[in-house]
Amino acid sequence: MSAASSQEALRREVRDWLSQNVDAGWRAAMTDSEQEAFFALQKEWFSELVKAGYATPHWPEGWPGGGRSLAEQKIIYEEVARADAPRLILYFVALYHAACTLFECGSAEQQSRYLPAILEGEIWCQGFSEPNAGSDLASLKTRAVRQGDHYVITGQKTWSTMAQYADRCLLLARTDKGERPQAGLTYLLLDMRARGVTVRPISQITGDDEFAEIFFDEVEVPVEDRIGEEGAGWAVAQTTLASERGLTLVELSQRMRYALPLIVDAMRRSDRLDDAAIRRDFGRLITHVDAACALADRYLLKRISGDEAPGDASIVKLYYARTLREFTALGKRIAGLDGQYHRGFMRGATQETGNWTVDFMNSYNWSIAGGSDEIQRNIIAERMLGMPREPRDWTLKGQGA
Amino acid sequence: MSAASSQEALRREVRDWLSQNVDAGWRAAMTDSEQEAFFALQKEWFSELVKAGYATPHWPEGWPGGGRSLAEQKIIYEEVARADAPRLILYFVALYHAACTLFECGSAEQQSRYLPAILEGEIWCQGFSEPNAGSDLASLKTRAVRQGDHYVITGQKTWSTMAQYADRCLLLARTDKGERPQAGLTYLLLDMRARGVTVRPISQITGDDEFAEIFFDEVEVPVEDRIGEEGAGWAVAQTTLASERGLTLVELSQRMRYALPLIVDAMRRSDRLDDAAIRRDFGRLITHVDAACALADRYLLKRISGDEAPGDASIVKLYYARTLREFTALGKRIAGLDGQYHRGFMRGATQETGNWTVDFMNSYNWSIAGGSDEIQRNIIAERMLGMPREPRDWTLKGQGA
Amino acid sequence: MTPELNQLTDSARQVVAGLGLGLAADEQEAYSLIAELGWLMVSTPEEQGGLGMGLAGACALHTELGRGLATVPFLPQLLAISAVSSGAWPGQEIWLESMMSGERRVTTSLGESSLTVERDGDGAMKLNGRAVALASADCASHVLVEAADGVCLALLALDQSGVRITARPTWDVTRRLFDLEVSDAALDPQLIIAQGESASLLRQRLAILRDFALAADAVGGAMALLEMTVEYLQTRQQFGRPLALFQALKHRCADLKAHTEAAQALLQDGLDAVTDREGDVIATPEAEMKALAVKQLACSAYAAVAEESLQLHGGIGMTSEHDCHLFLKRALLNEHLGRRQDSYDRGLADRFIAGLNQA
Amino acid sequence: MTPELNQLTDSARQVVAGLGLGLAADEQEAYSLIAELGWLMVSTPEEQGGLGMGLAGACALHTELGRGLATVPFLPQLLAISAVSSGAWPGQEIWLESMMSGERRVTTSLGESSLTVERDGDGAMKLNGRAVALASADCASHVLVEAADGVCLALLALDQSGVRITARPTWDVTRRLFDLEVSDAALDPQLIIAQGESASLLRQRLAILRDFALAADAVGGAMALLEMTVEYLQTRQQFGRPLALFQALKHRCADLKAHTEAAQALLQDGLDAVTDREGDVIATPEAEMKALAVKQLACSAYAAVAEESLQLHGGIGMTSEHDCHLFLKRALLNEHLGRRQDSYDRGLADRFIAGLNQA
Repeated sequence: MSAASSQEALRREVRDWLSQNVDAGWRAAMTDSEQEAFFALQKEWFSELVKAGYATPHWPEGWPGGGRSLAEQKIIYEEVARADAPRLILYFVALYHAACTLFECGSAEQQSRYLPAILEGEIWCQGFSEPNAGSDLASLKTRAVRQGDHYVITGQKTWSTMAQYADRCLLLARTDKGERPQAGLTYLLLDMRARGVTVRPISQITGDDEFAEIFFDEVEVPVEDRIGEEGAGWAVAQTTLASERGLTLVELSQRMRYALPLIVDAMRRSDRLDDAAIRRDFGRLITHVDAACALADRYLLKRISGDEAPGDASIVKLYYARTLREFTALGKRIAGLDGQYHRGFMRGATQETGNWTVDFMNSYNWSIAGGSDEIQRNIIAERMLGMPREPRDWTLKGQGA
Repeated sequence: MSAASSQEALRREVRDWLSQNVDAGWRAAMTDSEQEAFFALQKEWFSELVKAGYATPHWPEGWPGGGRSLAEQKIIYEEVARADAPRLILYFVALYHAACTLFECGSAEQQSRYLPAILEGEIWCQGFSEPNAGSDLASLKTRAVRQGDHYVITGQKTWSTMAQYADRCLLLARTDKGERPQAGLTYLLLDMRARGVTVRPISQITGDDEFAEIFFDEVEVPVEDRIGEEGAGWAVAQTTLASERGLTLVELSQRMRYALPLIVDAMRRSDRLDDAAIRRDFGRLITHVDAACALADRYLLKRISGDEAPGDASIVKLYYARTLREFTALGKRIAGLDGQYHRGFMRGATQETGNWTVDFMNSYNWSIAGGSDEIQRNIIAERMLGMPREPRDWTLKGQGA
Repeated sequence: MTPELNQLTDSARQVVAGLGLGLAADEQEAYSLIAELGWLMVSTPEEQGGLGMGLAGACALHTELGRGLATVPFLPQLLAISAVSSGAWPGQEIWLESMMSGERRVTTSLGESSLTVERDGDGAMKLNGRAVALASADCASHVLVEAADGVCLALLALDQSGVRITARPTWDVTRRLFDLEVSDAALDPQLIIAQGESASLLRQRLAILRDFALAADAVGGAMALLEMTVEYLQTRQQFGRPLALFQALKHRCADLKAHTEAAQALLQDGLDAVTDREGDVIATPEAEMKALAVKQLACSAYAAVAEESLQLHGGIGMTSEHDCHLFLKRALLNEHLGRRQDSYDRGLADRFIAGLNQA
Repeated sequence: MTPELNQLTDSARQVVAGLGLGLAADEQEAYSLIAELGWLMVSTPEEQGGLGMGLAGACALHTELGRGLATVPFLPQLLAISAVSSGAWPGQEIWLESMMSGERRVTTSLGESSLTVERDGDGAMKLNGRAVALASADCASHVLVEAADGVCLALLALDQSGVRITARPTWDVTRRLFDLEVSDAALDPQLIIAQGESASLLRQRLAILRDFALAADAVGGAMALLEMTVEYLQTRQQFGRPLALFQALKHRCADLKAHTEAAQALLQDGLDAVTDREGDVIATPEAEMKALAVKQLACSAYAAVAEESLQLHGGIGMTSEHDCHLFLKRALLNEHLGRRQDSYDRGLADRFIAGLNQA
């Protein structure tokens, strides 16, 4: 069977499976839902995907569900988007960040200790960001001090997705105040139930609490839970961050495309289906969504063929973030006063739910987190266009480095 | 008579006079016209305004037509805009830049030598800008070397409005390479017919040649034609640049308001009078034009009351430039393919002529010349918002200063 | 601005900041306070016992209330007072006095209403339909109703049969809005303020007052938020420098400043254009156009500042711990109060083109 | 891209740059050159004697022609060849061969036409009306006419009685456009390419080809101009530093880069969506929508790059001495070729909504 026809077969297989297994009522069930219901849905959908072998297509050959090519992974994500299946946000860090870091940088023993538990539903969170560090990872301050066969951790992390539910944490901590700030970071796997760990959910402006702060007060981590060498944490963290390889934005831009009818619904509901001005803006949005999909696809194809260039990923993210803003802003505008009334958010949903004010505010997550739009613009200007970088040592008199 | 009622009387008087003296056919006559016709119209309209006493309302008491308050000047400009009279672009530098510099910094002898000639129609140009100086006046390179009772000028100026027709030039030249770059500049009045002066019109992208380059090859200027002390040119130049005191943008934003029906004409001509999308954009433009007028008015009122703050002028210019761009871009969009066909430009006209592609391109003059939009944004951020200035000594290794 | 207006602005700013009219304030106490301060009298002519500061006074106060994210439902009462004080109707004097003192509270729709009036067989007037965006209606005894067909303006008791209010919580927690549903409620002939032509003129004047007040709120909010954001950028360090030193951010702040200043200038300029010598709102087509422009520009400036501020604050702005989102949510709601958002632009163009055709 | 396409792109870039197809080039010589190079055969299927590189080949060439501001009127002839090669009509073989060799030149409208066909008493077909934006019509012997009512597509001799062309110089001096006026011109039955349903499908396919080709021209122009602008900013010093070091300018260039890359990605992605296995354009509603999106995005990206580049070049960009304005004028014209500018956005929305209603 040729690659093309085996891919077509996979697409049909996944599509069939999804059509039988996605509960179309999940959006209604997740609206204004309790945490428990959200938890239950995530767990159930996760275990179904694992059973079907669609949760870990990116894992290596030999692991359950693994060994799929990037092209096949793309097909699975496209079909998941097309079927409007729930997003597995509770397990994302475990399935991608934790697993890929273990595959690429973990020892065989670490892999066999942690990966099977992930398949059984262990929840992970990421401990990279810190207050006041913003997009500047090299300035992290949480400390890990070696004492015998343990590191002792003290400090604070923030913006950790779902940390309040997590069993384990991917932690980046400073073991050394070396000359280059990146050089002194070490990468550890931390048990969230260890003594000295406190989690405080961050209250978001939408009323959601998808993120949390984590406080570490002399938390002990065994040395065998270190990934890579002491001081090599920066490089390991790059592996973590690169782990989803562009698939997320393929999925999300496809989801955005399938969500376009939400705008038409809003037009109908506000009696403006024939408003020429709205139609023109909607047409422009369709084009931008189409282009966001094309950029995400092209990026993944480049990764598949090994042609990725510096800045490519920044273009995809910047364009997606901008288009998502335009999408949600248009919905908000059409909805008018009705869109301003408070409605409960939909847990674990996609970026477009038709709860327009929430969707609009949430769109800022994409232009702020994971390297803000401003950082992406710097990268594009400097690495793609070759414009000069501002010297790092430019500071105002009497201020900082 | 109260100030208010005497101002009302002035307004009526000017309005009556304009209604009898503005030839409504001037726009048609100036379209695709020869230089000579343009020259003739400018001369004739200038002498009529001088005769009526409306050309020099900003001159001091005692000079013909002078002694008007800023509030009265504003009325005259508003009425000129309302009557859609031709703009006196050939005489602008003489009436404002030259005259005000002479009034504020010239000697009594210089005043009596040059001012009466201005009223008789002598044409002046400005010699400030240089190639590669951009918005950075302090980096001027044209040199003036003192030899006995003369300065000898060598160098090049550019972007000099109407220099090819000018009798005299307001010249800023470097007499000293002092430590602070501003310190070594000297201000001279130069006879454009002197030996060694060459003028080359700059061919603009609209086909117009409103600007010219001036080359000086050992041109002699008598020392008595120096304004202020040697090395004091920077301060004198500030006087020149401040001479129109915000009146130009009061006039131009009013003219923009009176030009709004041009957009409606374009809608009608392209059969889109009822296009809801165009109407919405037109409504937004009306608002912005209205705001540009309000900003220009407020700025002049602040000058009248002495309340001008740093950055106020930048806001007016930035907003006007942006609104003019929006105006001309909308016209261009509505005109469609018809707007893309070549049509001859209208000489000495306002910024809005309905020749949309030309109007659109010309709008860039306002965002580039006289301190670009970028410079205005720096000024607003630093002087109004108090954000820090980038240190002047920030350069890349091996480059500059 | 006149010295009186400057003084009003200064004292309002102190009150809003110092005595805490913001989120923390108790709405009832705040209401009593502004009543004591005489703010409810600000626009009423002196000969009717008011301060006679007209629309300009109302806008000065709304600017400061917007700046401080005040929760006090000032505008609905002010609109009702303006209605009650106009023309001559039976209950005018008593109602005006008790409303200006804050004793009687009347709410008013800040959105579009679809109320209609019919006369039944006995000649009694019956009201039917819906109105939206009545602020703090649960604290009012009456609502000012405008029949959409222009037949009349009247006060309607909220406890009357056939009248129902429903709370409609918004994302903007600084306002408490209600829907009004009316089914066959009888209008009290004693409480009819205007009918026919004079009702229609009064409606126009109230719409102008509403649009200017919302614009003033927006200008105040935009100014306060931009200051807050610039201050944040000055403080916050990244890559070893204050964010305020990054030129891309400086230029965006400069654009926001220009937008905000334009809105403020247009608002100030508009005050003259829509008022008579006494500072009272006039109902002309030009005044209506000015109000459309002022509201549109101010609310778009506020939204632009709020949206950019969210981005410029980064992660911290996405948390409820920071005030950024309170401004954002108020800015978004302001865009949707009054007429439908797009109809401001559209209405201006329509009126401009109609004006040309008449000329 | 396939290796063949890459090779085509590389060689085209060399030809355009090296042999000077730009403004300086003589249009006739350039035309002979591209004919010699076989570019006129690029999209024609191999079994008809062409290169069989389909729409992708045409877009690769147009990208390079756009990049080099080429003056050669390639697109009108390519559209006519595409028309001539489709279906089966009497003169097909002879016309196709002589047009692909460049011997016979046929122009085509790049704008909207209002031509109508009527049969007179003898059954002869008479053409009337207007068409616009015929490039270099003075060098062609025939024009491809499409009746707006969908009745037929045909070749019309330009020297025939009742046919008149008028030069319409545009600001974009890299194109020479003409209007066509036709009054009671008889259609030669031997030169009718398609009628009825097949004419209507062919029109759709030609519109898709036209939109993609204009988009490719725009993408090429935008890329070249952005490179030129960045280079200018690298060179030009102000306040002692290269302009390219100012963050506000860097960020604007980054946004333009994103816009341009998006247009290029959508164009590439669209090629698959609008072609069959042989690379030929198909006439489906989805293909038409894709063409609308591709044209709209690419032309808006080009215009955005051109407008910002003018600003970023400062005064020098305002003079005819610099090439900046040539890109700008071509970008502006591209926006207005094809359908009416706004109707791209509008058309997409209309089709999307109609599609939903059918589903």
